Amino acid sequence: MIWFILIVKVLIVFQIALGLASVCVWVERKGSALIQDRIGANRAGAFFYTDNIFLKPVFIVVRLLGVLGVINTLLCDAVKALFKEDFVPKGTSNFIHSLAPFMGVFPVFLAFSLIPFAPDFVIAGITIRPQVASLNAGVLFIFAMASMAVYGATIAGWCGNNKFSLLGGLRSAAQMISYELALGISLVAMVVLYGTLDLYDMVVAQTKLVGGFLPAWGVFTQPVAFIIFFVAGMAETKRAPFDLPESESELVAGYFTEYSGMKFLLFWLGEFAEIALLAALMVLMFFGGWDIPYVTLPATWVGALIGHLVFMGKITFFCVLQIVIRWTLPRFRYDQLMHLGWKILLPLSMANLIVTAVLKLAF
Amino acid sequence: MPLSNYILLSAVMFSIGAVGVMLRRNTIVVFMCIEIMLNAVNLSFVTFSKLHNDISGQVGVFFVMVVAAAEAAVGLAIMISVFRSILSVETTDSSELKL
Amino acid sequence: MTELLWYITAALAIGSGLGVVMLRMPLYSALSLVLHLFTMAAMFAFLDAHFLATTQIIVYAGAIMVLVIFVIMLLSLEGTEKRPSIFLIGIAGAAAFGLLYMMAPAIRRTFPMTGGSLQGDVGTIGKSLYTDYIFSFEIASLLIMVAIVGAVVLAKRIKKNAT
Amino acid sequence: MISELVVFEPKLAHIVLSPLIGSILAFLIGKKFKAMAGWIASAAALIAFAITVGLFQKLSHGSIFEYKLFQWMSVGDFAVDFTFRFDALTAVMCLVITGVGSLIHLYSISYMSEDESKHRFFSYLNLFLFSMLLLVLGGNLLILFIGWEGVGLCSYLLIGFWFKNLSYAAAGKKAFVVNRIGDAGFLLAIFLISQYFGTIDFIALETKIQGFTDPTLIVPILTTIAFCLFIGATGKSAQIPLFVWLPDAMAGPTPVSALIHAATMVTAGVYMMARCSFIFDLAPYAMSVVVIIAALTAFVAGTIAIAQNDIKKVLAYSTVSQLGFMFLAAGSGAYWVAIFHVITHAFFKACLFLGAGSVIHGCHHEQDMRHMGGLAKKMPITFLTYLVSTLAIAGVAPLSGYWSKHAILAALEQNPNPYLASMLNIIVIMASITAVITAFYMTRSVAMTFLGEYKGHAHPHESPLLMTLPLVVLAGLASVAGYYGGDLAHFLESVLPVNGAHFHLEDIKSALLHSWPAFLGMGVALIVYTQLKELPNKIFNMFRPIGKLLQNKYYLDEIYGFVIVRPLEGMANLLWTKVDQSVVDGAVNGTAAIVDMSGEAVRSFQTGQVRTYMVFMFVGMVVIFGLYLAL
Repeated sequence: MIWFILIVKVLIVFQIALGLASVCVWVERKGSALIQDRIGANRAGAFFYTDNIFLKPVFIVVRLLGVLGVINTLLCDAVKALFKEDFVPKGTSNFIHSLAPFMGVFPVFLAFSLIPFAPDFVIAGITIRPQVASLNAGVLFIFAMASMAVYGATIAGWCGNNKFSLLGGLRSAAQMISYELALGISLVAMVVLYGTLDLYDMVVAQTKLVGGFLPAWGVFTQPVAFIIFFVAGMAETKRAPFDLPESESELVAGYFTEYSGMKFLLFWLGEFAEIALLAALMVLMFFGGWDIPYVTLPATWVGALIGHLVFMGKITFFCVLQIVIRWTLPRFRYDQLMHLGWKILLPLSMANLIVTAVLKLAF
Repeated sequence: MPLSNYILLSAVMFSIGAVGVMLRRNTIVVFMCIEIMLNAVNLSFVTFSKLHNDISGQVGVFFVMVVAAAEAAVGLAIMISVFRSILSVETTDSSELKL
Repeated sequence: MTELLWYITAALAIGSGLGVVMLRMPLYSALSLVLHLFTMAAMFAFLDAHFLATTQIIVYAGAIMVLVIFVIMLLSLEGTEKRPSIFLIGIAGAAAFGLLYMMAPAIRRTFPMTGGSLQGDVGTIGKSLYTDYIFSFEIASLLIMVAIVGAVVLAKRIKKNAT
Repeated sequence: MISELVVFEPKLAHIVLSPLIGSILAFLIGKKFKAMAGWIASAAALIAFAITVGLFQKLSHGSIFEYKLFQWMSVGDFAVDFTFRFDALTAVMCLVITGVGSLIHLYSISYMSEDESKHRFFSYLNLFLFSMLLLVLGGNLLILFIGWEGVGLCSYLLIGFWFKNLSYAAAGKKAFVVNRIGDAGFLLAIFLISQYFGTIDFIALETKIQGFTDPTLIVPILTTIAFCLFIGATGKSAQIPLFVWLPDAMAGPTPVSALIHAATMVTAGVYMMARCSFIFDLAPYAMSVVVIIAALTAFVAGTIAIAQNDIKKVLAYSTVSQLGFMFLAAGSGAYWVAIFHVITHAFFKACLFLGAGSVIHGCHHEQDMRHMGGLAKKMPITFLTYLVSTLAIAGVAPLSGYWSKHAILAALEQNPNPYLASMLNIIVIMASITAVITAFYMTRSVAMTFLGEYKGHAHPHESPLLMTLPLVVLAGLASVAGYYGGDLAHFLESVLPVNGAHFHLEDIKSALLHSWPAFLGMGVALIVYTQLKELPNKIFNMFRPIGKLLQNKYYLDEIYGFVIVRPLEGMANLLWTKVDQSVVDGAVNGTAAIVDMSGEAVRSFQTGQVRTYMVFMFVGMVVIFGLYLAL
């Protein structure tokens, strides 16, 4: 029974990660088109026609999906990537070359196992906590996994066996290490505030009200930490405006210049999984997780389902927000990037931590 | 799992690290072998901490990690500056202070 | 089940440790070391030292090893190292073997037992760190500070013709 | 005299810390903002004074405040705590130190206003206060010794404050070296005490010594200890034979002379004797030596003072002479009288020195009295305060000096010491003559400085308010302090044996009658130095040898140079050329040669290869480990 529940949990978490990633892919393609005033992907399936009476209902759905570009982005691209030639540059071993995308994606998915995705509920007399693994190191583990994600990009850059790739790899290593500090310290402030490392307990702590009217969401109690976390997290995902490791105009495609096919797609997947992870963490720590202000969810599966939907809604919002930012802001210059990370975010996060600790002691 | 196994593993790791330090020429690899030795000691620390039911051993490991971090920062900086002057990080190449 | 996992982890630890020593390319050595550090983290987890296991990954694998790989890539080191002489291998091997030979019976004699119920979670370590070891902790922070300054001074290129 | 009431009082640490922090701040802040240094230091001194006053008022009769900071060291049974103790004696000393100290700090702000390195001066001054307070607050001999050395250091730093003048720097060095001789004696005493009694805490020591059923058994040891302690006291408090440094110490800025070399540091010896009274009381032989030395010092210094022309030198020898008086009282067992004189002396001598400083300031750094004169009109406040203090030190009846000096003579006459019985009369007469001489030379200085016509070339002017205010306060204290002698005796009863002279206030008529020595000395001096101006030179020419002798301070510096310094130099030379260059250097060079040879032999191990070193290290480790397991 325990094993069954665990497997179900793992499947649900996988659905969250992959599902969000694919939604993100679609939004990226279609949303960018919207932002840039183009039409975007709308060909595959758009002219699908059948006379078969049984397939008639499917026909409408397929055409709709085709026009919206869903088939293009999710099906055709995947199939195309699968059948593409896997190219390994001269002078590097196939093993390391394949290891890089794996190391980029693996820690992110592992981190999802710590994400609670709904409130506790009781079914058939068993209390279930919708979280795959409940470590007492909690957030620290996620942080550890985030720090592991550096390897993917770095090794990939080395495997390219050319200068652009190497520069991209070095840039990504430097950038991720730099922003990890601010990220970690803003996280510590949250840990200090909630007095726990466990994400579930953090969400529970946010279901209260401050002063009787304001929800005790992290974004209200720790606005500075939220901003730092958001910015540093964006930098960790290596996307615009922090996309220096892969900046097309300077480094061809940065660290994954020499990747194609499924390995390339894996990097992409990892990137979107990271976006989803960041969104999930932000929702859990700063936006009350599944909490709806002024409403108490029942501890049944219905309540859990509602909570889960609320949670997913919030996450989706932040995923879309990140994509909108990515298509709106121009890229940083390298010195600006380092300046922001070391001279603004890091001192700010330290000051925030000290203030938080003092206030925590005072009250 | 008997704790002696951990100590045995620690001893093996320590020996491997020491052999690496003795045999390798590349400073960075030597540095990594030292990290293996430190880790072996860390493992025995944690094991003794478990054995005596005393948290001090784990605190010791924490400090070893701090020292290792400091060592990495300074050590790698030294390697970079050595590389700049003699274009090599092999220990056999930097023996100019020999009489 | 746990026992089997333990033996697999131990084998991986020894294998990856040997890999660090024996692989010729520094980058491969470094990757092997990353794996080794992971197995060590797993060992800590087996010993209920969860906080240390996480810290091991964050500090060692997440920071130190990234730095090492960064430097390896920056200096673009290749596996051009010569093999050590048989004589040296002999001495080193004999010394290592001697050490193990002397230690093994001592280990067997001293620890045929299992440990207590100590849980190395954040609270326990934190309490010990901020009460009994507060002075060492502060000194450690000072050490890191000195190391940072030292690293900057060492690695900074001194501009020629600077006024 | 051991009190039962020991009260825990952490504020004691604040008294000491305030000047220490003040010292650091005065240096750090004063370096940038010169004007701030004086005010910071003065504030620190005033804070210490305020805390002391507060504690003084809380100190009920017979109780002791105590604060143990930490255990300093513990070797076997011997343990030293860092303890501050505040009893009646300490309270009185602390009040004098911080009170007079604060006034002198305020004075210095104005006096030193034009100096380049004010921050250094005020930092040292506060450091001195810190050391002095440590000295009097220390609960055992070792802490007292820290303070003892600390004040010595500050004295050295401040005497040589204008170190660019080489002779000033030499004066500082001389003070330091001469003090070292005394300190050696003091250290020996501490060693002896810890050796024989196993404790150096005052209360524990007193209990232990009084616990002996037959005190005669330990009298030889106590006599030795008392001698050693007194040698320490002769160094710090400038008694024969170690007084030669104090006149030279006048090289320092005048406020320093007032604070360190008149009011506080030089009385440390007296305080130490009073603090160790339980030792001295059981060593009558040592006490007799103390009295004889003190009488000689008082006389010799007084006679030298007659022939000095430097205003500060006169005051310096006067200080030495007055210190002799204090030791006369202490040596007679009348410790409270000695402390009484310490207090009155602190007031009037500080006032005199500050007055002298005011004069020097007014005359643009002219110190020679022959180039002064007639300053009474130009510097009325300085003149009046100087006059009051002169009357006080001379021993004119209602002023403080009379009462303390009178009490000393009374104590001396009743000295019960069997070793002194035969020469007590001579000593009393000597003391009385010294009193007359005191009045004489002090009046001489007044006459030469303030009366007659101005003979200098500068344009003297009255000093600013910040300098005259402390003068007025101190002069006021110097005139009334004598009336509190009875209260002081009563107050100190809990700590010190109040035997010897009991203080009684005489009616004014008999008091004036009893101050005839003062009137005698003053009268003669006034006549000689205002009316018969040719007389001094005539007398000088008539008794040329004696005059020369006095003017050259009995040739003591030369005698010391001939008897001590020259032989020492010769011996050092001999040791240097013969022993050091052949034997010691030979051994050192031989060692180096051996190391060199063995180094040549072992050099082949140094391959320059880190990994070979590593192999050596690891193999060695394995071998040692194996030996450890095998054995």
